[in-house]
Amino acid sequence: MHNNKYLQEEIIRISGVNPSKCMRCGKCSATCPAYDEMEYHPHQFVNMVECGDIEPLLNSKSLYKCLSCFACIDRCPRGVEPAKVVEAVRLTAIRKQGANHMTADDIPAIIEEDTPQQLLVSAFRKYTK
Amino acid sequence: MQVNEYKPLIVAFCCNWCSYAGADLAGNNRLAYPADVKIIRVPCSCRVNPMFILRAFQRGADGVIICGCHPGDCHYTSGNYFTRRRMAALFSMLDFLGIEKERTRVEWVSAAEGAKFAATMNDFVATVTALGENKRLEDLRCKK
Amino acid sequence: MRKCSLEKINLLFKEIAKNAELYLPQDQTDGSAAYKKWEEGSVWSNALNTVRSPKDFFFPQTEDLMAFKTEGKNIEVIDTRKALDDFVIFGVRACDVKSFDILDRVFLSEPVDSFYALRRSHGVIISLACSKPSETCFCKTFGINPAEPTGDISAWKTETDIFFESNTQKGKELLEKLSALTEECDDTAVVDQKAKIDAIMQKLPLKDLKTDAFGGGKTGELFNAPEWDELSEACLGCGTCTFVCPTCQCYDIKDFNTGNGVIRFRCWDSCMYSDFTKMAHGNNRLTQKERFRQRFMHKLVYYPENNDGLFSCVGCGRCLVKCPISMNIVKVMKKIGGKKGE
Amino acid sequence: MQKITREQLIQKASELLENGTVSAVLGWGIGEFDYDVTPTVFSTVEELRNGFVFNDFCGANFSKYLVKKTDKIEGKILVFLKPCDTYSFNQLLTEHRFDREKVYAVGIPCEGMADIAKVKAISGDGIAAIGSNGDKLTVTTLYADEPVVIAANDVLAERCINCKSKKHVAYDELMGEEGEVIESNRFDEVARLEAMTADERFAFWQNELSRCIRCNACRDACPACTCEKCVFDNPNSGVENKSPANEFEEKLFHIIRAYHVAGRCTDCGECSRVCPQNIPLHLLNRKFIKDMNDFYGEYQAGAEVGSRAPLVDYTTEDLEPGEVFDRRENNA
Amino acid sequence: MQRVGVFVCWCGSNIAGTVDVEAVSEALKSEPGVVFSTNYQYMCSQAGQDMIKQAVKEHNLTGIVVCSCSPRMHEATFRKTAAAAGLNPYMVEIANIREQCSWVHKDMLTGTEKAIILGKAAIAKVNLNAPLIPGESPVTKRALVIGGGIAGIQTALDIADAGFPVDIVEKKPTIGGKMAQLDKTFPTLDCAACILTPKMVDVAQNEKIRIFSYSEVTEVSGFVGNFEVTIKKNARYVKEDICTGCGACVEKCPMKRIPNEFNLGMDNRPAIYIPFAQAVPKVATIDPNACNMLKNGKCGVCSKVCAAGAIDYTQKDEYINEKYGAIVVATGFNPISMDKFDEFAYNQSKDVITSLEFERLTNAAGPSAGKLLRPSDGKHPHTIVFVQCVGSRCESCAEKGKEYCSKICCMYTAKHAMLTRDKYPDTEVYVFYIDVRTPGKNFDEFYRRAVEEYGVKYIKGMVGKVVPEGDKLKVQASDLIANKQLHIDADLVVLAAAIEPDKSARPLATMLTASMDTNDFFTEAHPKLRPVESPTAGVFLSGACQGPKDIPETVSQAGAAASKVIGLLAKDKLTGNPCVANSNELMCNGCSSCANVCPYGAITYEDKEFRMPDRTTKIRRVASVNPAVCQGCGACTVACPSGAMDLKGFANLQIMAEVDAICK
Repeated sequence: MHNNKYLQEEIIRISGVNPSKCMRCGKCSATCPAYDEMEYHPHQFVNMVECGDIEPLLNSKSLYKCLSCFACIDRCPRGVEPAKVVEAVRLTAIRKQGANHMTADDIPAIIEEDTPQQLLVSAFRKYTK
Repeated sequence: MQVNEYKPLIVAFCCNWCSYAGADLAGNNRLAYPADVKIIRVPCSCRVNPMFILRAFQRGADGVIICGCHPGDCHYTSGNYFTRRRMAALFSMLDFLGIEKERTRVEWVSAAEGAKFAATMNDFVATVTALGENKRLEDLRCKK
Repeated sequence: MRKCSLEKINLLFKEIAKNAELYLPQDQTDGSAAYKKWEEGSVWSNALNTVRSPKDFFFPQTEDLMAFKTEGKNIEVIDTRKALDDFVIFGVRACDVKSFDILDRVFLSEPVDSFYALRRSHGVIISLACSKPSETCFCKTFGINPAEPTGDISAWKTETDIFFESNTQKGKELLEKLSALTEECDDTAVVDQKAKIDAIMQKLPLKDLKTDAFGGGKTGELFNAPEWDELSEACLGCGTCTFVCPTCQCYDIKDFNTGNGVIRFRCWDSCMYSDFTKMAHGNNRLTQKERFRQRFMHKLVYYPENNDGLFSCVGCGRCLVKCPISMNIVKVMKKIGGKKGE
Repeated sequence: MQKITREQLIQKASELLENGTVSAVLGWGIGEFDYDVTPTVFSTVEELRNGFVFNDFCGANFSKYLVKKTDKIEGKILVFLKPCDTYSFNQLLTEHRFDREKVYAVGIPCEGMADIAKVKAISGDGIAAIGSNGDKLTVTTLYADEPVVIAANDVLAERCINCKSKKHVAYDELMGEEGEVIESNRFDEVARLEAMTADERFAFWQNELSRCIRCNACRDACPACTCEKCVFDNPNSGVENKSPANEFEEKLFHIIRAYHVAGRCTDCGECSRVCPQNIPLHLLNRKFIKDMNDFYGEYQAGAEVGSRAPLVDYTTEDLEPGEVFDRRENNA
Repeated sequence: MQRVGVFVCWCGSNIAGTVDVEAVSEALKSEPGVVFSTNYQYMCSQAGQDMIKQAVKEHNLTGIVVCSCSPRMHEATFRKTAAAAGLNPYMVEIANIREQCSWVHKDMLTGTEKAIILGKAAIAKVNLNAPLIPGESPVTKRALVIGGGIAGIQTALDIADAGFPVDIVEKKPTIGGKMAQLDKTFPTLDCAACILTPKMVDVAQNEKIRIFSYSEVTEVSGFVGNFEVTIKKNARYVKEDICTGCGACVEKCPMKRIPNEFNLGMDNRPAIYIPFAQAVPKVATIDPNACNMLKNGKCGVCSKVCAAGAIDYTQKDEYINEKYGAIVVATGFNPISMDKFDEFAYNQSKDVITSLEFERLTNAAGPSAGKLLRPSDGKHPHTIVFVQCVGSRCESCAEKGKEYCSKICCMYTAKHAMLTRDKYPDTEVYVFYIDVRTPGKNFDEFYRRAVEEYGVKYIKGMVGKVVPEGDKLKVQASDLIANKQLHIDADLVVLAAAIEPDKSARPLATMLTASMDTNDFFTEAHPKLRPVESPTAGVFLSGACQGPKDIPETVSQAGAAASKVIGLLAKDKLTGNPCVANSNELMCNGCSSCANVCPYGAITYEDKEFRMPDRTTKIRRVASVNPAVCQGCGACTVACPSGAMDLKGFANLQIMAEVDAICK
């Protein structure tokens, strides 16, 4: 297994999450609505970050499948906050590629009549630096 | 260049049943806190006479902390309730005289709260260190 | 005689302060006056007198005598005496100047109190005549003339000027140093003021208070006077009279344990206190009546007996003003002295 | 300015002496001047006629004298109590300091007592006579040609300006009309100090306490300080001392003094009245009273016999010592 | 001046690792009063103690300072040593240089420096020590057991067996506690009632045991050997001594729709009820909140049908005062509330139940007479999901659950799963677990049998949510090993709810002045060496009030607590703590401040004649302390304005001397 210490520390720092608090109950994944879409599931994110196995996560589409619904954060009995880990990995990926995945210009194309503004804010959070 | 780092002198009065045991538990668990803290064992926090606190400041203490059982848990039923009132009155008076209120503190630490004891002491030492030497309630005769 | 315009008084103070520490009565925040060190900007008080007497300068309330430093089981003796600078006390009233004579007889007679002697030798006293004595003043009873204050230099203050006359070598030297700010003058204004003061003295309510009933040799007659019961009835046993008194000279010697050693110091004591002169066997005077009597017998009988008839009261009136229950030496003299005191 | 007169009091006292109700009278004795009144025990009508005085300078609180006098005197002692004195009277009873049976207490109204220092500040020194006429004082001095007329209200003692009650809480007999508990502003000065920064407060007290000469008058006059042996006189107490040797000793004495009477102090103001150095000692006591009122609910020491002072009481919901400050900051 | 000996302990490397013991004993040699100073590897060992005894003899020591571990650990040891050497045991002071020095400071220099200061403080104190002689107090030979569950029952039986009278106070109408509600017990699967009810009968028949059922403790005063307790007997409106428990009233009571607590509200009971058939005492109780007669004065049916004439609508709460020498707390546990666990739909569906409810459902005396039927529709469930650790090990959600492991859930869930598969083989049983914890005799074997013999599907993972849909419960869970998210249509979901101490424990702890941890479990005097004693002398702990426990553990702790009680009650006299307050009568003002703050009423006043300093005599009111009642808290010493009140062993001057030494 590849252990990327630098990225591991970076993610832990960005997320503020201590993955060693995880007791492997899997409730995050049990509650995740995007589970089936994801190659790596919330508990795996936590576990892989804990192991420093970051590269597969960075390259996985799972990053962008997370809805940021925070159900896992709500349900986690240990206060580990997996969604923040996912978010941190996402940020790492974006920063690494040095490009925004979404620009303001893209918005008119995406926008629909009833799109809530929060979605856009959330999207920007997810797909831009 | 030699940096003379300021080390405060902290006197901690701990009740025998909860806080002193809490301090022991901190030791059992090897939870470090600065050696500046020196503990005096008293049967109950209510044994702490305001004169002891003033005495400590006179003799060069920079901070005094009184630790007792949580309200309701006093081994002697009500001792810490009296402590709570006495110290509230005393601390308020010291503050009234312009003496830094951060130098005195009451904390409730149970026998099970070794971690809280260590954390409290770390925090109190940091607070007092930031304040610096006790100048407002010192007795120059007692300085070396 | 030399004079200085009051307009230049601060320059005069500055000049004095060049060579010595200068202390003069200054107003405090509570409205009373106290001797304080002169600094640029200090204002000389108009008050008749200070609450604390100037005896502090020679016999301070607390004074370290020596110290012991302990380390383990070793004890080192340390001399705590510090070098002393010359100092000048300005504006001392006639009564208070006289109090120094009384203290001198105690502290400068054999064995000489070296702490007191050292301070005394460094101090220069500039006295000041009282132009407006208070109703509580009775210095005259003890032969003190507020118009003729003694000291190293005597001073009189008028509306416009202040007049100086030196009485001692020390005073003369100091006055010479001030020659640039003072000018030689005649004593017309001073004579005029003395006459005015004399006239006021005739009007003071306590002008007729006499000491005839007191003095050496009166112990047998006065000690068991029944009036002591009544007089001491209300005494609270506080030390106010003693501590504001310019002539009270009793002190206690105490040890203060600093944790690293011991400081041996003396501090004023009061014969009114229940533990005054407490010894191994207990106290000499067990009741407040005995303690109360001691204070006045000492001032009016024992002291004159041992000091050529000199009373150890100067009639400054401080105790009359400050006693919490308004019991004082005047009431005692009148009551115990009976008709003779009138 | 007092509504009750010397003559009325002498008459009452004489009556009680003569009918045997009391065997002695604790009252005010005449002084050298018109203002230097001394607490005196009178045992005959003649003594009363010659030496009893009642005027605007009869401030002394007699309650404390009862501790000693009730022991010495056979039979009952008559004591005249102003409203504020009655609180001290009750507090001493609460603490079992004298036998109530040995006292005949006569409540007398008080219109507030004058402070001679304030009089002198207006009239000048050299007082020859002070007369009282309605709400005016007429002061004759050695230096003014004409007597100076002063409004009595302008020279009221501090404690009388901030009088907390004109109501007597204890007496066997009441002379004159009963008054009411007053909504006073006595805590304003404490609040003003509280609003200062700690540095300002420190400077304030440093200045005030620096004048202390440790004469113990504040303690010895205090009706709450009736200990058989005061800790400051007891070499085994660890705080014994005779002099304000330095700033620490000054503070130590006054903190402990105020702390020892906290919850027991009735705010009679004797400490400040007797202080030769005019240190506002009552502010320390009032600080404790104000705090305890704020923290634990209104409590007036001496309002009733047998009440339990806040510091020997508690509730399980009391505020924490650390919250004392948050609370003030929130109130500010 | 004392002649003090200083003994510095290395505690192997525990102290010597961070404190230069040689330097400490050397530095303390020159302290005032010290005539001998040494150090040794293990001061508490026989050799160490002999060294102390030897030194006392050789150097005529009058005081001893031991720089070692906490006085809470070995103060008693060294006091005994001193006594053996002929010294008063209270001439010993301990400087705590292990727990409060060497173990918390890493640096040798600071550790040594602090150890020296702590040693100096102890020397300063011992210099002012005076020999103390403890007083004695009698022992009331009766024990009180609070709580009538299996813990209380076993404790009471054991104490009574030793010949001492015992009272049990139980707040429910019957003893039996939680165990009475259980069906079978792991790992042997014997029926709970079969082993519990005989014990309940034993209690009822034991002459030494009194049962105060439907009662609670309202006031406790006194101290070890001499507790005074007020017990409130709630009015049950039935004369206990007359009622025969025939049940006629229960049958005839018209108010029949009151949720039955015993069955956790899954069925109903009448307003007058007997919780279950084997209740002890088997006496009916009227629920005053439900009874029409008590509420509105209309009805009176039970009174009419009662042949014994036991019904008494006018009965009042009764207060009983009794003295006890020892008190055993056996207040037990409860499952936590599931209200805040929305994700499991406990409040949305009747078919989501707790394990305790499951026990009732499978119990022959339960609401469904032992048939496993869904509470919602009474149908047989074919798919059952068990969820473990609901609210246990829950750190982030203190308001919802508990941080600790509830310990019993793994085993009872295995039991439930196994029994279900045994009785209803057509049922699919899933158990979602985080870890399966089976440390116990035959425990893991039991769990493996559930998996291997009974085909229970254990899935490592947690249930994320349960959504009721039609008559099904949609369970979404993760299978961490298969790395799959599972969707199960379940008929019944059983939650292994965390357990917590009974709510009555907290106020009781306050009354008893016994300490509790942050979770409201009673604290034991020592976690390892004194597990059944509370730090408050004379108060003992039995069962789950001290921490989660299964039945065998509870019973063994109950027996242990009983043996401690027996040991106490067997004594005729107790030696008290000599560190009590004493009043200097010459200084006492008689002001009553001290009595106002004394929690034990140990201070009384008397009028005494004194010779006053002014040669007169005076009768003065002065305080006097009853040393047998005083517990030595010191509250009075601070309340006393004149400083007349002081505390032996912790005197004003001693504490100030410590302050001085520390602040040097």
